[in-house]
Amino acid sequence: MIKYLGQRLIYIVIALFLIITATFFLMRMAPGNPFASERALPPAIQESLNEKYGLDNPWYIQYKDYLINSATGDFGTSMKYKYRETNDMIAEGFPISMTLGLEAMFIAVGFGVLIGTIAALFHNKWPDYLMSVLAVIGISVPSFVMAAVLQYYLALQAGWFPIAGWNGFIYSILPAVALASTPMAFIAKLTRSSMLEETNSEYVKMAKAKGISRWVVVFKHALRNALLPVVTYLAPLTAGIITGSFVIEEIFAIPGIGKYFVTSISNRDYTVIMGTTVFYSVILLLAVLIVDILYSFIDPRISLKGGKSNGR
Amino acid sequence: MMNEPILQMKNLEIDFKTYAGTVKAVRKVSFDVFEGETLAIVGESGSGKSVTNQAIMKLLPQPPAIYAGGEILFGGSNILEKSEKQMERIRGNEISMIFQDPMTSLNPTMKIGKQITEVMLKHKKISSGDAKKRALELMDLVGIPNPKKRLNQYPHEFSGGMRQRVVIAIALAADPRLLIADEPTTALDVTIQAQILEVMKDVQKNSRTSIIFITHDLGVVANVADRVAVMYAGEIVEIGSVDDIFYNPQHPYTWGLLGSMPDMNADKKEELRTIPGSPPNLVDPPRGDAFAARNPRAMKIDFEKSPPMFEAGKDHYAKTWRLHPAAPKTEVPEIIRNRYMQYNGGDQ
Amino acid sequence: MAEPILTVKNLQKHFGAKNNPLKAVDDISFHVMPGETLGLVGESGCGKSTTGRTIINLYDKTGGEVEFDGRNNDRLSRKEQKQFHQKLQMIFQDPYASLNPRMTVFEILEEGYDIHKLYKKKKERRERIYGLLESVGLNREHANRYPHEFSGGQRQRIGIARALSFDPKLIIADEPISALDVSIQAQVVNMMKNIQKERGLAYLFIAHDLSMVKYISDRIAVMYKGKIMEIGDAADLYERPVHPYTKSLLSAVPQPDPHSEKDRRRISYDADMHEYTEDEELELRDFGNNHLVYCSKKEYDSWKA
Amino acid sequence: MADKNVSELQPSDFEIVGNKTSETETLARKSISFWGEVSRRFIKNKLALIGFITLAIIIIGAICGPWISEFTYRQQNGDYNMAPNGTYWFGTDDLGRDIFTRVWIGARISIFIGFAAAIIDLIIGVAWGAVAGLTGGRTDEIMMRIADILTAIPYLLVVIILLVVMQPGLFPMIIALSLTGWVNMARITRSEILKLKNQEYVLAARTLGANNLHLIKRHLLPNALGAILVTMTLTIPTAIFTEAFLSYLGLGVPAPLASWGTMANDGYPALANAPWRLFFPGVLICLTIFAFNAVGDGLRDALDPKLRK
Repeated sequence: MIKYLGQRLIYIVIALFLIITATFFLMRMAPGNPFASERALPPAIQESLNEKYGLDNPWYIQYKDYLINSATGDFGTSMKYKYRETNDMIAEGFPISMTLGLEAMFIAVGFGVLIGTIAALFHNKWPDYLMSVLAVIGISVPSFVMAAVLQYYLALQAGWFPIAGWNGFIYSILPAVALASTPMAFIAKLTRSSMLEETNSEYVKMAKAKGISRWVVVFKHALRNALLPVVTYLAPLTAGIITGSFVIEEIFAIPGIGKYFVTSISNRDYTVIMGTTVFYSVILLLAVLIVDILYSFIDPRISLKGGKSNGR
Repeated sequence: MMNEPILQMKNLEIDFKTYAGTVKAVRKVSFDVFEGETLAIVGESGSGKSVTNQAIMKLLPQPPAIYAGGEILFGGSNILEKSEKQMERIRGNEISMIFQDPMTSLNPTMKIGKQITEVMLKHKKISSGDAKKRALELMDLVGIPNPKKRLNQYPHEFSGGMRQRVVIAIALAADPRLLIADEPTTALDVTIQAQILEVMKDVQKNSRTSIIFITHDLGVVANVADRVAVMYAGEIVEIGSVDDIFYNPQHPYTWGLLGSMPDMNADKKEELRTIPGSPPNLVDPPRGDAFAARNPRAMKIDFEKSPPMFEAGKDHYAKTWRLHPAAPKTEVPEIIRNRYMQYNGGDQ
Repeated sequence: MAEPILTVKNLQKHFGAKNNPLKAVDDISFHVMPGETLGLVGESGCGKSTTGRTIINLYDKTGGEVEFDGRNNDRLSRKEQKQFHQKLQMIFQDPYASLNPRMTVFEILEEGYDIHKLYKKKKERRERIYGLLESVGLNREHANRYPHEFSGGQRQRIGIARALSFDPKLIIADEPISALDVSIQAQVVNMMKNIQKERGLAYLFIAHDLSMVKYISDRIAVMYKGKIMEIGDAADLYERPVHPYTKSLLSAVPQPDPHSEKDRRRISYDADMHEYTEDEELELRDFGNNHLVYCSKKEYDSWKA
Repeated sequence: MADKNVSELQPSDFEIVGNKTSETETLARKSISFWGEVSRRFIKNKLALIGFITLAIIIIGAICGPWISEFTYRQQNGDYNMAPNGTYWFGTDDLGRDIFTRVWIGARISIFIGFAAAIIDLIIGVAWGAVAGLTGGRTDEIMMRIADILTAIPYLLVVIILLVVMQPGLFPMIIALSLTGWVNMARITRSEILKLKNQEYVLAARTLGANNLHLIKRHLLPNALGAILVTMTLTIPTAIFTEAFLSYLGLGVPAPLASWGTMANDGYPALANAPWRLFFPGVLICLTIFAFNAVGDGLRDALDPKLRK
């Protein structure tokens, strides 16, 4: 177990290091000066700002400070809102983004697996075609177009849901659905093809030959093995949901990290950009680790001593 | 032993809807299975031997399979008319099945013990404690060392031979009256195959279970079978006791099969008898005798009308015009006859 | 006595980590005479296929030497390399995977000539390929068809035709018939024997079906866990097996004869029964008319008596 | 010959005529080339066909759309936020520009970006995967570890940072999209090459003396082409989607150039009163992604040997 985890942790550290370095040097290459956005500041203020952000020492010193700060989780103060600490912003926005994200993931995985299983069980009958059409729509309509459609019809015209804002569960439904539509469709397709493969496998034929009823065969035998590829997809799913949240939080004016991240981009607020980027990366890399561990519990063939199963 | 048959198949017909047309995979197949006997069904790929027997368990997915005719009488009623619910009570309980590839017949993510007890808990009113005890007995019976430890292991921790023993244990869990073994030893090495054949014969001795043993290997047939049915192009072309089939075969295809299998004890290096050509396309099966096109001694009638089953001896039938009284007398090919005289002094 | 077409000395092929490698082929030596068929039998995992593939350089050998047609295949000049590829050929087990699905039979058979840039003229090449097809019982009309249009037996014959493109001296047949039905097997085996009679080529016939191997082989080697346990004349080895493993293997083969099957008793083999001690010298020892058995000096004396 | 019953058979019926083996040697199926078989099965797949037709329409639109409209995509002709009508088939935007023309110009840009990113993924990915798959051993190990680490990096974040830094434009967008996109193609190519490398017909060619180049040309690439093609058809919609997504974040191609993403982004604020400004680019994005996915899935099923009857 330890050897396998160790290997994964090394990957995460390397990846993180690469991201931090990449973001640092990209920022260095950024055109102009982060403070030059509105009007030319008098040299004295310019001087003190550079001083405060340490922009005047040689680049490798800045890089060293930056590395230490990121490692200790101190992402410095926002360049745009002088008094705001990046960490505070993240602390404020994260719970909101997390609820939205988890809700979307729950919808994507829950309904995705449900739709996929039903489509597989009624192969080539009307539920299968209906589910396939749903899946095609889900994959073809990007989250921000779905968001606009939902907002226009369900919120604006029908008035069932608030158009935007965030206070209470009702506000989270439309954004979560918009965020989950594409991943849900993908999971449905994945579950369907994986279920079809399992239900036609030899061991399911054997289970039927044992007189096990159809539904027990599906849920106790086939489904568990069919979910293995879905579990592997959870990591890229997390990434998709997080990046999707940038636009959805923007459209539904939800004060999550996504929104801060988007505004920091348009304001070229580098410290916030770097802070949120590293923060996101940590979340994603942890998600990958959790999925790996989860997978090894579900599939006994993967023994954690280096991933190879030692059949006799 | 020849008392009331526990299973009677009458003129079973099965078609398959494929994009190239309807394949007539099983064409009016009839045979009986008696209690405690082993009936071997031998035939090459595409002969319909596996499809015929999966029909007994109604395991063929519809579509593409169509039960086009005939009936399968078991326990006094016709299996083809039974509902899925009724079949679930029969499968694994009164009739059970073993498949060819041990590597894929077990659920990779479920413990072995559970896969054995599952059958008992479904069919027998038995507590899980007793089921586990029974599972340990069964594992011992089929020769799996230290069953207690292995009960909680997963299929990937077993070798091919051991897995097939687990599959046999599962098939016997609810002590069925009929066991259908679909090429159970084809995927195994010869030494392991010998062990599995022994296990199956021992099991049959003390449990009176009848076995339908499907294979393409005539050596295995000679080892396990009491009676043998030879299948070709979706039909049974010859059926009889194992001695009838090996020492007094009457159908030209059976001669061909026996001739093309080299005999380890024969030292002469004469060329193997081969059957020229290849089996017919079953989308539009030939009108007459399916084997006629490949039979050097085919007769005119063979290409016009399909022969009925002729009696060639007590409980020994062959589907060939050769046995029609008006047909010219043709003897069993010389090399088959003297091969068996040579080392067991047959009465031919 | 004629020079062997193939000589294998202390061949080794290991897989996996250096510290505890899987010894697929563990120091085996044998030879094949021109025009002879040497059967190589053993159960799955005994290393017979690996042996075949290492000899023909599909796998790089870990140790030992292979001499084909008098030349050591490690030190081959470019020209000798070409000869090696032309005169030593291989046929494979799976009729469905040994032919490229995207090529017509004509393209499959002409590939050898493309590689070695032979028979450039169209007409000459077409004649050559039709000849190959006829030598395996197929006709010209099959030339522009695709592999998926043929039966298993026919595909195996196309594989053999490809191996015959350069009139090879030795063909390594890696389980060529185990994927076929019995009657089709007989067709392919008969054809292989006829080709051998006409062209005087040798076979290294690798298989696990002991009855068929006995029928086609002049001499047979029995392998177990990467080592040759026993090697000798086919009839001699089957009638008077010496090594306990060979006895166990032969006793397990079911014969198409119910009477002999009734009283055939299986002999089981357990490798520890030898109780070899560290210092015992294990090697292939001669039991008369070069019937060699892998055993210790002690066993040799006791079995010889 | 009427169907005689058993009793009235005459001896003449039993005269031996011998077998007719030549008949059995005929090949059941008519000769059809590999790609012939694939296209036949592709056309039978309704969804894939619909996808193919939609794609054709969109590409034709992208090519001739701007010609048949009398407006240019930049021309501001004073009619602001007009609903779709006789002259402006798709209506106008807040600067009075004709949406119909802009949408088809946008089509060119979006599809071009999609293809460009997919082709770059193809070149780097196939090369990286083929080298890793073919050489095996240490090099394969290292190359794949690098690929693993790259996949661990959140793909979109890197793209966003890159666009923030570089001046937004067509070229930086393509670079950004294909930066980590090739890893997926590399992984698929490698697994295909590994699978094919041990196929017996490749071993047979090696025993005939074929060198690596010959193997790649005659065996590995043609047979791996199917999987590569399918992956490519599925990379394009992802690239189009990502481009539209990035444009939505304001990182799209700069005005007056317009891709569907930038048009959708501009159209969004006016959703309440001028929904058509978002509707047309939005629908076209969806149709294009649908079309490529349908064609990609159709190709995969058509190429799948298992499904071959």
